[in-house]
Amino acid sequence: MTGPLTLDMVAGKMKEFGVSEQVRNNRIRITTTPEKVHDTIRTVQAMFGFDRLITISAVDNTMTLELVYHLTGPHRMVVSIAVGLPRELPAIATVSDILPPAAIYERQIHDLFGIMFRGHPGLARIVLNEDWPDNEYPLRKDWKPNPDTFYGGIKGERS
Amino acid sequence: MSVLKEMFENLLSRPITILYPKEKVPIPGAFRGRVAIADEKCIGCSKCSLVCPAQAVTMIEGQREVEFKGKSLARKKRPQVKLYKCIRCGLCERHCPTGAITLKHELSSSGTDGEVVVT
Amino acid sequence: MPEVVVSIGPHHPALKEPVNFRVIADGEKIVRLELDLSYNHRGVEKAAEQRDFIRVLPLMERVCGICSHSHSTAFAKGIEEIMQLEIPPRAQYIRTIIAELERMHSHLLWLGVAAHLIGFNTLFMWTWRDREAVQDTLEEMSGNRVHYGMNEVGGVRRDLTPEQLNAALARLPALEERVNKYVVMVNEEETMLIRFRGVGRLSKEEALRYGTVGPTARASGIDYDVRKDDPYLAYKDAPWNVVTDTHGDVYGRTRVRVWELQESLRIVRFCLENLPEGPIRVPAPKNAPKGEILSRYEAPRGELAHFIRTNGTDKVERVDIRTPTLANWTSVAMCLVNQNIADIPVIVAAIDPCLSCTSRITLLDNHTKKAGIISFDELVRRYRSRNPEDVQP
Amino acid sequence: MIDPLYGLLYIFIFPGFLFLFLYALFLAFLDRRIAARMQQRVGPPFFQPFADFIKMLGKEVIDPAGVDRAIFDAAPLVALAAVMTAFLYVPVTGNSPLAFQGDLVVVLYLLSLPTIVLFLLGWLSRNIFSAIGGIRAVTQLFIYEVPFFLALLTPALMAGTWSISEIVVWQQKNLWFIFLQPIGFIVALIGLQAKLERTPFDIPEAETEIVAGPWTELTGRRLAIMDLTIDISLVVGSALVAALFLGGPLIPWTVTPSWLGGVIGFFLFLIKTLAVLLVLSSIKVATGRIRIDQLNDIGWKYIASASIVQVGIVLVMNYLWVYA
Repeated sequence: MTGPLTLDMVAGKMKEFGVSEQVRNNRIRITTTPEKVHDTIRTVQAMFGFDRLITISAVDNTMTLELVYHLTGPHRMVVSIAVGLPRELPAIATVSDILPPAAIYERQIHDLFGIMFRGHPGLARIVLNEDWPDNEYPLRKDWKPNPDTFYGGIKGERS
Repeated sequence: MSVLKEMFENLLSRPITILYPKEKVPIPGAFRGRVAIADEKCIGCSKCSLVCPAQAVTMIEGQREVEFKGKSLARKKRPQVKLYKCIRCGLCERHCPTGAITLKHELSSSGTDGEVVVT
Repeated sequence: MPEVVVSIGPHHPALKEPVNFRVIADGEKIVRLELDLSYNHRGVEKAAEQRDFIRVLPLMERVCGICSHSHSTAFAKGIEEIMQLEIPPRAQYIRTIIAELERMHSHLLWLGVAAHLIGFNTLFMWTWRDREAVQDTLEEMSGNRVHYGMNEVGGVRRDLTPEQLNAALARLPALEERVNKYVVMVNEEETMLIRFRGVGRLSKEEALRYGTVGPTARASGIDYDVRKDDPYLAYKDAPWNVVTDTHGDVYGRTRVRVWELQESLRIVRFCLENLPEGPIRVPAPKNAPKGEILSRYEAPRGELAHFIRTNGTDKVERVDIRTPTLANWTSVAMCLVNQNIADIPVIVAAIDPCLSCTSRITLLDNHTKKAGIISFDELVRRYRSRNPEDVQP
Repeated sequence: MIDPLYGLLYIFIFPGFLFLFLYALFLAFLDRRIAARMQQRVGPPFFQPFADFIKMLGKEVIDPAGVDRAIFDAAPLVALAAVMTAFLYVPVTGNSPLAFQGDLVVVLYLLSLPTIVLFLLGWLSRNIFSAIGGIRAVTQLFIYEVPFFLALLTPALMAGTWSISEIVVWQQKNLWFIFLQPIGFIVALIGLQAKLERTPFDIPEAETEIVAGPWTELTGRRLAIMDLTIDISLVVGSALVAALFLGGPLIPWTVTPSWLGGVIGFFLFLIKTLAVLLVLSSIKVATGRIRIDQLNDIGWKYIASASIVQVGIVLVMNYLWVYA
């Protein structure tokens, strides 16, 4: 276990990628842009040893779709890298090439939010059933079940 | 081979199973069982129906005069619980201002009729 | 012998969870494996957005049966942090007691299941018998055996009476004796060693790379434990150690779990004996201010992460649940290749999968019969060559 | 020449098929009960195996698509017939009236038939679990059969006869073979456990891996008969081990009248088979399943060489002592 990271150490190095702020005593949040996510993660990995991806969270805040990558490392700090994506045709480069576990989380987000991850090895269905209709993303705020659409299962058995 | 020793000890001792219809385990003091409503205490505030996560509590017509904190007030509604929708979380009991709705220690038997209600 | 496809699950007497493995086997060796998970997406996260903080906690408990307290504590902890509530120490201790009892019953259950999977039914019966003692304690405290309903935003719902404390303390010595026996058994019993040793091995580097959490990671020598890294509840005060092992195989994971049972017992005993006086909850405001938090919690199966975003109302804007099982699936898929068919259940069970939460992946491919685990780049390349139409530009 | 009426009685009533059927079910019950008690469970009531048998006889028989029905029906019956026949040559009350020179070999081969039938069933089932189970059953057969045969043939080597009854008589005059050939006895027990496909050798029917192996597609009376076959194999196997190593039903001195000798012999038979059963049940409870490759390793490295060593020792003993 190395010594704790301070905000100053991180903020100085990460200036070119976006704004860093201390959220809690051991949480650092970096807001960046979709183009720079890949490089940001590569940089924090190389520079500060953030080697483990906790999760990728996706939020629909009605204006944009937001992705938050949470990473941790041997110093037990958590860095959250946040990006906003447009609601229309959201797409971002995958990070599964540098963080293998991201593949699952990205597929899940693809399923539920419809965010396209460029270069992902296989964005197949993961959480939703195969007969779920295309272009319906249930966790978006504006999604409402359509009574005429068939959402899978056995026809006529939905209550 | 610590397993062998214990195996033969067990062979000579009684099985640990509780033979249900003959023996019964006591119901623990904290048990949350069948929901019960004391009609004379209910002031019809509908808090229980608001906090119910399973939406098992609905408010129905039930005009009555009730005593509350020394005052007499006329309530309009009373709760009705769908017994087999209830998940025994106890939130109604926790949020009831008068202690009118409680979870009893008795077991509520299972059934196939989803419409059984407790009022 | 030609390759055969063995389809295991989702409806299969051998599997208790809705998961499907398509195992392509050459005799008894796994050549290729396709995992297909989660037939039950329940939309818990969407449902959580519709409910206020009082009603969402029972929902969170029902994300998973075994780790129900984990989910509700992780959620309540996050909300309390956003509301900047300091919950009273007594409530913290009671939450810790329930959490550690839950870890114990989960690990005992796992030990039994692992023994059953290698056909060692005696240990299965014994661990489940002793698990009853833990469950009885939980039942005495909360009234329920699984969905405890102990948490609310701002504290706990039920206090522990002195009688309950004494009853729980009275149960501990017998439990400690049994757990010590299991430690000996796991380390010495030949029939378990022969099936667990060297099976599904993950080196420390691989475990880090594939993002493993919980006992799976700790068995590979990674001392990640949220209870130590990011202390919450009463884990700052209680005397306990992070358990790690260097074996990295199923044997290591078993050892980590039985040792964690001992640590849990120590924590429970400490909390029961030093339970502070005072209130058990503070009044919580109806609405939470705008904010976001990543609430981490060490569930029995590993690190559980709730990402919570609030928007100033009495409902969450978004809660994103990352279950430990989801984090561990990548490593399972990786360490299954080149193992025996007979070892599939053991390897999969070694991460203690809990599919009531999770996912569906089709990840793995190994056409060549070379030894070892293929790299991820190799995997990507193979996938592309097999399914050119699936590749995104 | 035996009296035909006595022969019929012997074959059909006692100690033939009827007794065998009841005793097999009783041993199955006892096996389950002992295992349950060792695990601190209650266990089944004594009529449970019988009730299971009756129940399964009445259940619907389902034919998997594309299965040759005739063979699928006949195979369990062949296995049952084989093990029931094998029992006739094992001494129960006294020496078997059907004994002949070489019946030991016949019994051993008849005992192997259920495994072959299981393989056939697995192969016929057109089910991947059954097929893998069948292949495992045969692989296992090749591993345990050699040491098992060697272990059971060493008493014959020492006694200088191929008849079970004469081996028993030889033990009556000399010493039980468990004392003369302890290694052979242990190997025989392990081989018997493997032959009956009980833990740790339940690899062909590993529940958590391949459902029930060859048994997966068996339903109704096929399953009942196959179950009965395994139960009867347990009786035949433990009786065989009792006869070859524990002195069988004979006692070293003669009793008059002769029917009393038969009764004593019968009780000795019961006690000895129950003792063998207790050992087998303990092995079942104390161990977990091993993998087929590990069985291959252990089987050929240790069990087979142990039995060969036993044969060598017997040859030396024969040379120095028995036929000296």
